[in-house]
Amino acid sequence: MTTRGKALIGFAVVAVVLNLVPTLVEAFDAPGFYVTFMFTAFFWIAQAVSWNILTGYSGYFSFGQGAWFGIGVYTTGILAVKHGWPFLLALPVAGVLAGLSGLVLGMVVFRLRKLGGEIFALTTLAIAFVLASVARLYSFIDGGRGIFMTGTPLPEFLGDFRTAMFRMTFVVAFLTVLTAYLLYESRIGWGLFAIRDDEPVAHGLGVPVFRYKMLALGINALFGGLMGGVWSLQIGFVTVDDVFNIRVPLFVILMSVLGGMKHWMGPVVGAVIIYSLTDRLNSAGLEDLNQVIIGGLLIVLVLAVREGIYLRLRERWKLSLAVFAAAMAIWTIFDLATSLIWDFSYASLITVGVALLPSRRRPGESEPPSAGVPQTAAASDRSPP
Amino acid sequence: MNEVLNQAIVSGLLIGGLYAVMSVGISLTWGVLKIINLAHFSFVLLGAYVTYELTTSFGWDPLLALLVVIPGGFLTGMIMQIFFELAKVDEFQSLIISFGIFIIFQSITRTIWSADFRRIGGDLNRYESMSFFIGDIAVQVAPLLAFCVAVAIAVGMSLLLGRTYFGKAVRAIVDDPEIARAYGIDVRRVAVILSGLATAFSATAGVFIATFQSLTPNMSFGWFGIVFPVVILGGLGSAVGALGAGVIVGVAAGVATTEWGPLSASLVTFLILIGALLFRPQGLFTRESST
Amino acid sequence: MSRSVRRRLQLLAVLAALALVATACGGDDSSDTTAGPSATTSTTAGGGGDATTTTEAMNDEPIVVGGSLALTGFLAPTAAIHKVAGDLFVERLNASGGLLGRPVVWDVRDDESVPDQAASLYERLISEEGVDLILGPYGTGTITAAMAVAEREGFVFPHHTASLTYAYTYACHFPTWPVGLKTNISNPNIVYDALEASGNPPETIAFVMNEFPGTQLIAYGPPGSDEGGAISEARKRGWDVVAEINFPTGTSDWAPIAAQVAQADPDFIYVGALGVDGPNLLTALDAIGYAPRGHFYQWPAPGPMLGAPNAEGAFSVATFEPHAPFTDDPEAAEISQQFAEAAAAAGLPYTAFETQASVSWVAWEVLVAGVEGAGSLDQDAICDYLINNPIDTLLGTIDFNPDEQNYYGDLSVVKQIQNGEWIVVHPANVAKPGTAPIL
Amino acid sequence: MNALTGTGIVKHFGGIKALDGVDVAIEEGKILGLVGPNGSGKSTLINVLSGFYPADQGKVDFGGADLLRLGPHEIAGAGLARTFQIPRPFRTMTARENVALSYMFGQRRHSLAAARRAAGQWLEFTDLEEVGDLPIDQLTLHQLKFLELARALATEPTLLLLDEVLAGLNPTEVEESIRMIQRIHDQGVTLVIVEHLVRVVTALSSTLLVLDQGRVIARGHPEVVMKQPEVIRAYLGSKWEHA
Repeated sequence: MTTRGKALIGFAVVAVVLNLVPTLVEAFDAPGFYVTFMFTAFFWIAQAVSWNILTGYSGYFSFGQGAWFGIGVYTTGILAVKHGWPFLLALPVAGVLAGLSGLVLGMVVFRLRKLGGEIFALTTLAIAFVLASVARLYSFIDGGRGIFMTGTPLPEFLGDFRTAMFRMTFVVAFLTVLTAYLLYESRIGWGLFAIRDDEPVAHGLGVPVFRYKMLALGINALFGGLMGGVWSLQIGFVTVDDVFNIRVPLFVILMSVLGGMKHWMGPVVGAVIIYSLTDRLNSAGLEDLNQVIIGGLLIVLVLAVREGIYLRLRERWKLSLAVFAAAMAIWTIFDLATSLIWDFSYASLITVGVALLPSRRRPGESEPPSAGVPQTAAASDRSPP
Repeated sequence: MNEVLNQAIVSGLLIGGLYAVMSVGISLTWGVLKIINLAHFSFVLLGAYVTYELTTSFGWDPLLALLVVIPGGFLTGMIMQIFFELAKVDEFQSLIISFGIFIIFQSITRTIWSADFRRIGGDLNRYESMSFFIGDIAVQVAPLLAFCVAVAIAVGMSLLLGRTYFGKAVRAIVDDPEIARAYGIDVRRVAVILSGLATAFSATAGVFIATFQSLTPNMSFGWFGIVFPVVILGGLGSAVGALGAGVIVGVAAGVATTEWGPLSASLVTFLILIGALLFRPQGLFTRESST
Repeated sequence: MSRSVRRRLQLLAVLAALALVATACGGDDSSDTTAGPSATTSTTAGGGGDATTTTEAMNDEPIVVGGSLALTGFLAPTAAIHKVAGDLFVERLNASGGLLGRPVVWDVRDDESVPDQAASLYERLISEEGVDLILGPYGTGTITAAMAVAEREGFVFPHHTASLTYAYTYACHFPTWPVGLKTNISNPNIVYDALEASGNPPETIAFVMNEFPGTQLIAYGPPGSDEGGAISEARKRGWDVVAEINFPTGTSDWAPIAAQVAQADPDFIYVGALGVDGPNLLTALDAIGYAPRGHFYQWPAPGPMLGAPNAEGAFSVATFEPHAPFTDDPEAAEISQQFAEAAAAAGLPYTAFETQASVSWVAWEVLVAGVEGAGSLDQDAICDYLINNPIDTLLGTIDFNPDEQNYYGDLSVVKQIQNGEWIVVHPANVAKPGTAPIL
Repeated sequence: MNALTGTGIVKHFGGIKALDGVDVAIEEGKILGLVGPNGSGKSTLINVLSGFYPADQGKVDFGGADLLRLGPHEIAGAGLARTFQIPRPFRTMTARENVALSYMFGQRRHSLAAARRAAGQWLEFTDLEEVGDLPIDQLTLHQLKFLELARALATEPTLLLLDEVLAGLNPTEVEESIRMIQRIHDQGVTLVIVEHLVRVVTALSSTLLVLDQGRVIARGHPEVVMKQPEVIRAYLGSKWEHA
């Protein structure tokens, strides 16, 4: 069986298992927050992974995630609340509109003769500010009044609010990660990697760079907007200041860089680690220390694991899995913490420790290229000859 | 209406000077050292809070705070750059690391001074709303002083970069740090000094902000929307550019506020920015480099 | 050791170990760069425990009140006041025997001023951490998000600072900012009455409004309705509206706005101000040599207002000021005194027990009254009790009216800066003795 | 029969005319040598033909299409490939992956799976089998130059432009590289070689094109051309050193 075939079975298994969670939580009368915790993680996964399809794959650094997210939030807000559309009808429009906006941006910037990476990054940053100003100015969008999303009716088959959020965020996150994986294992993905490494050379070797960059940007914006559309419900009361700020773009960057931008799984790992860490710090009620710890960890981890945590863990996947399982078992069996999320978070943190162990990689000792690029990406922190 | 517009243009011009001082540090380290140092936002903030503290606790004149803030900033900037050099960070890592530093400083500021608003008011602060009149137009002193500082920085940096060995070294590093190193330039030392200067500039901006604005740790997030347009419009690494861009942003926002209302100010600023990015990506005030 | 303290220590220990690993062997080429953060983590590990209100003196299992505040983020300046007020309330409550004979712990978390974070946080407090009661966060957005959770979970939701009265329909939400359902009509009229009472009401008025949902509601009424608000109410009184300026939240450059205001030169400036909008505008006005003849600020940060140029004579709305007649009640006087001390200890620059702190206080009083009235922690019983019984509070008796979405009329009063101090000047029955609105 | 016919190619850089009306014809199945002093426009011509620089004027007929109207990827699709003087491999990929990538795109589309299978044959052809799965930065300059060749060949070109393949190599490596070029030519690929080593170019090419200051100053049989006075003047007049 091909690698891709195995992976797709893996995806299916993960999908089925994850979707049991709301039912299990209900059956065992477990805290409903388990579901909320997971759908928030799905939110960040979709944002980070979709961002990474553009930035990690093609190398074009984007600050624009907040813009795509915001377009999604406001589209469902306007359509579902102000115009009374069924939410599930408004949702795809949110994604499509965000995607189209991405394409329009791409049409302009990717046509520029001299497009530096910085120029692209800063243009995407500016887009969010422009959108915020426009939303403030026009009352058919916001006009400073905000949009109340609480009480937006959802179709019954999705279950109660929590379950509905879980299902919707799951579908979007799943599609995002699946897309990221399929791209990673395809001509298009490889074309994007080539663009990231050396765009003119890639172009000369036959990679249709414009089309591919547009595709990456469009997919990024599409999923960012789609998840934004779902997320408007969790925000409850949508305002310009709460939507178009630097939180989303900043966090997706942190998550992806920390997890590793060169592999499709990197941002997934980064999102789970950063989200669960911030959530647990918050739960521990450390108040002001939260930010000091987050700031400190960012510095330490970026310096210590430059290629991203995922690739390090992958290099020593047996050890990592064993450590994770052992930690999880110890914490659960001895009931060291108050909930499964705590157990999970401790186990993840300890597993991250595995990634920090010094690398014993010797030259010429790398795995066969079973999944394409990763094992060489791990070597990229060495300077070129 | 004309009078209002004239006033808005003059005020915008002056506040543009302050924007330039706020931005020039980030522009220099980004353009020359390839470090996107978000911690500069903390240095502006710290400069402001230190000024607040010296004024309210010790009764100093707010501008005397410069005596503490400039050397303090210089030292901090040097230490920071030594850290970056030792850690060998690239551009994106610097973004994340400096964001980490930024939120740590936010926390520290909040712990020391609380999140509540602070303001140097009343008798302690004669600059708060001090101004003089040219005809009907009021010229505010605090922004005017900031403007003068911005001019001084622009002229000073031009001389420093254009006329001295240090300047040659900096330009060599901009072109190619490896080659600069090969020619015997002590890249690390130049970088450390430059980072010290940049940080001192940012902290100086804080002193002026403290003279006429209320302080709260979170205000630094609001500066992103001012500093980034200025840095980009001015061109990375250009002090003169930062001044010009600061003035453009200040005046454009003032004119937009007057003509179309305050809500349009940021729209106009960012449309100018996007236009500039598309048509003059190297910045409005730097010559197109031939290389 | 309580469970939450142990949780903190455990997390810090794991983090410290992680930092140690990173310091010891992380970083192929940067082993010497990580001392800072790890040092921070380890020094704080010892201090992590004293953040809770330890109540081991009482034997009973404490009642945990969960909630969040914007300890960081753009709402943090004002949320800091609510933190001090809440801490003080809980301290006094425990000192006087607690609730239902049990001690009370306030488990307050940081929502970072982010609504979706607040929603997820309340979900966690209720379902994972199993708090007994909840209290609303600070700020319209976070309150709205948290209220949705409270409604789904069936928790009684007292809250103090939500500004969009028209939008809250949950049967068990209890607003303690006493503004009334139609605050867009009632609130400006209370202010306008004060202006009339000065004997010198304005003929021209300018509106400078923050484009924040709450201030927009005051100015224009609910979106999509024709109720109107402060602006149309001013016109009804025959005042000439000479300027109407909306500015974005977080405006820092006030000079061009000031120039427009000065040119309009109104008798009265109605500023839909939040936080430091007021002092910033006053500074900019003074810089162009303009002193307003009369001016009002919706929700200003009181401290910075006092120090602003030409602030003398500025009006605002209030619920409580630490002077007679509010402090005629010895308990109120004592609370004001204790709050001022606690606020100073917390490093707040302005320590008066006034509007923000008092509405926070009332929210706690409502929660406690509900529990005591119900005699249990049963949410339905608490909700029923609060809806059906008048509640005695620091601000007087309030009676939640389910026909008005639990609002109970606008109890706002008008304060003014006189001789460098905030003083309630209107209506006459609560005005500081011997004072009146001056215009 | 010409593989490629270019007429009146003009390329400016600011005020400088890097190519000033160059006519070029490349005979199918032959090797065209491109020589000239430094700055004469050799590399610019390669860059224009391969689509790296847009030309200001001119027309280049390549299999019926006007190259100057095509983007670089379309040029690759038409069957023209090039190498770089300073190797520019994709640094996050192994040599094998570099080659697979070219094969996937190149002249014809291939799937990723097919490319993974096929990559080996060019590695083998260029003697890179052993280092095929190493990270790129463990390859020597010589190997990187061969990787340039392997990658260009994997696009399955009919015309291959080689930009200073030999620069920076030691004599043994130069010999090996020359043999490699001949082997490539033997497979029926039309070649354009830009080279400093006049001796090598003269030996390899069937036709020589001499550029000076953006103009063609001579063309024809190598032995004949190199004796023309303009050519000698161009070389001696500039301070260009014979290798």
